[in-house]
Amino acid sequence: MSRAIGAAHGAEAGLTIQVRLFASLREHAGWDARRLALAAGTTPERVWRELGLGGGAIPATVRVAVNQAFASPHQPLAAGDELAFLPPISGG
Amino acid sequence: MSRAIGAAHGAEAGLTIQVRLFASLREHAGWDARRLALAAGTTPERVWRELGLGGGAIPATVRVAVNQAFASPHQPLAAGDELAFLPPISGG
Amino acid sequence: MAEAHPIPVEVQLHAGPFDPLALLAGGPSNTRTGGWCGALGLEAPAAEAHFIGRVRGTAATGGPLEALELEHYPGMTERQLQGLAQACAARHGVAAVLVAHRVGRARPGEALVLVAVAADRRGPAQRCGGELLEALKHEAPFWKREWSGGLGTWVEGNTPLG
Amino acid sequence: MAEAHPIPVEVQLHAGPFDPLALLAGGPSNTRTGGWCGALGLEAPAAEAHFIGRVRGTAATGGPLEALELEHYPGMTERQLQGLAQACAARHGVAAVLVAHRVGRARPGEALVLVAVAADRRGPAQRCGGELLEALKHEAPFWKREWSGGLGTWVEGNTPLG
Repeated sequence: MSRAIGAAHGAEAGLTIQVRLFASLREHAGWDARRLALAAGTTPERVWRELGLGGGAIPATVRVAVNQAFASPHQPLAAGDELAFLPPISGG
Repeated sequence: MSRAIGAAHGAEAGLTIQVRLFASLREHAGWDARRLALAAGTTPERVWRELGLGGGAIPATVRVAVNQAFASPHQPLAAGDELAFLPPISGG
Repeated sequence: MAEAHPIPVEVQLHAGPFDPLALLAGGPSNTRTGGWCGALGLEAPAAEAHFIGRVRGTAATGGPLEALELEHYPGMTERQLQGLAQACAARHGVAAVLVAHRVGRARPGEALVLVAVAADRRGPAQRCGGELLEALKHEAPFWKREWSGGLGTWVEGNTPLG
Repeated sequence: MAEAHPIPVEVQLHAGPFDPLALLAGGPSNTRTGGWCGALGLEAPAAEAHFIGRVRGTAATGGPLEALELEHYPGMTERQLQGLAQACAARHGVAAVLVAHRVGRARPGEALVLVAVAADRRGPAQRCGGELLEALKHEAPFWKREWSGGLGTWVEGNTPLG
């Protein structure tokens, strides 16, 4: 029905967020950062689905960060948020 | 009856050993090394008693080394052995 | 449980090769003699534990590794490393922590990570170092891609502790 | 269980102050770039764990420590350190071990002990280092005497792991 995501320039002011992808997710999607305009109450889980990032829901191995801190996929996003999807970490 | 320990120069050839003391044991005894002539079959435990190193038997905190390896206080000594009594270790 | 004084924690990301021993010695520009601890205001700790991880010569496929590419999330990676190190330092009551991590394209044999912990006792120094190393492997956003035979493969997960 | 190749183990006793980082770097006379591992024939191990212990500034009595005197059993101490390091290295399957220990009269802040372990995995490197440190504290003949207020007191037993 109501699409949660619109082009940033076409949506209501104040609900624009930034989406970032890293590593294998970035390469599969073919982009690393996008500005999006959202309906109020949109969650990372919904953004993932609407952007067609793969597999329907967020895979269990992918973690969500909001404003550079780990966050729940079900936390409503706020205007200006930086949302990132992180594939499995392999540091150290 | 038979003393296990004699002066090194007065005993049968071939049963002379070296005794060494370290750290607090050395200071309490007032010497660090002695050559001793022993009766065959003498053990570190017996040497400790005969030398009057304190407390009758070897205290539980004191360890015995023969030829620079930890050894039993009840192991018979052989000619040429280097016997050492080691107070509690505190390295590192 | 509250820490009256914040525990000094230094986090560094290096875009090029770094020398772990030079960092431990306090860096080339450090004129003090206290090494990395001295630079954090702490002289000659009674106990110090270090861990250095380096790039292996072999890829997961078994072929020779040409390079290991390390991607990170600028900003979040530094914040996570700081937070993990602070929490681990406070949990173990240690005196200071240094974490250095490589990013970018690294060659076999080059240092990937250095974790150094100073403390008053050997147990906390060793345990904090070990725990922080595990924590950063799972909680700090880094991604490795192995280059072997001209092909790049993203590493999903970490080398087992072994 | 048998080791086809003996594991390189270097044991050093130092009668004067030593610099742990200089030893890790391979020593002043080492012209190789592989550090202490390179000197033992091993280049750039994937995992390396170090521990450095230093003389505290306070005696067990709580008073300021003037010096720590370290007595050892020449010959047996070196043999025990070698044996303990070899056994620990074989048990954990590590690649190389370096142990340096101070003897004689040491001042607060000076290094007492360095244990370094190189391995293919972080777990064995860390566990071998930790176990070897505990082993040498209990099984290598060293005796400490604390000098404080002009009086020397033999230390009976070790600092708790903490």
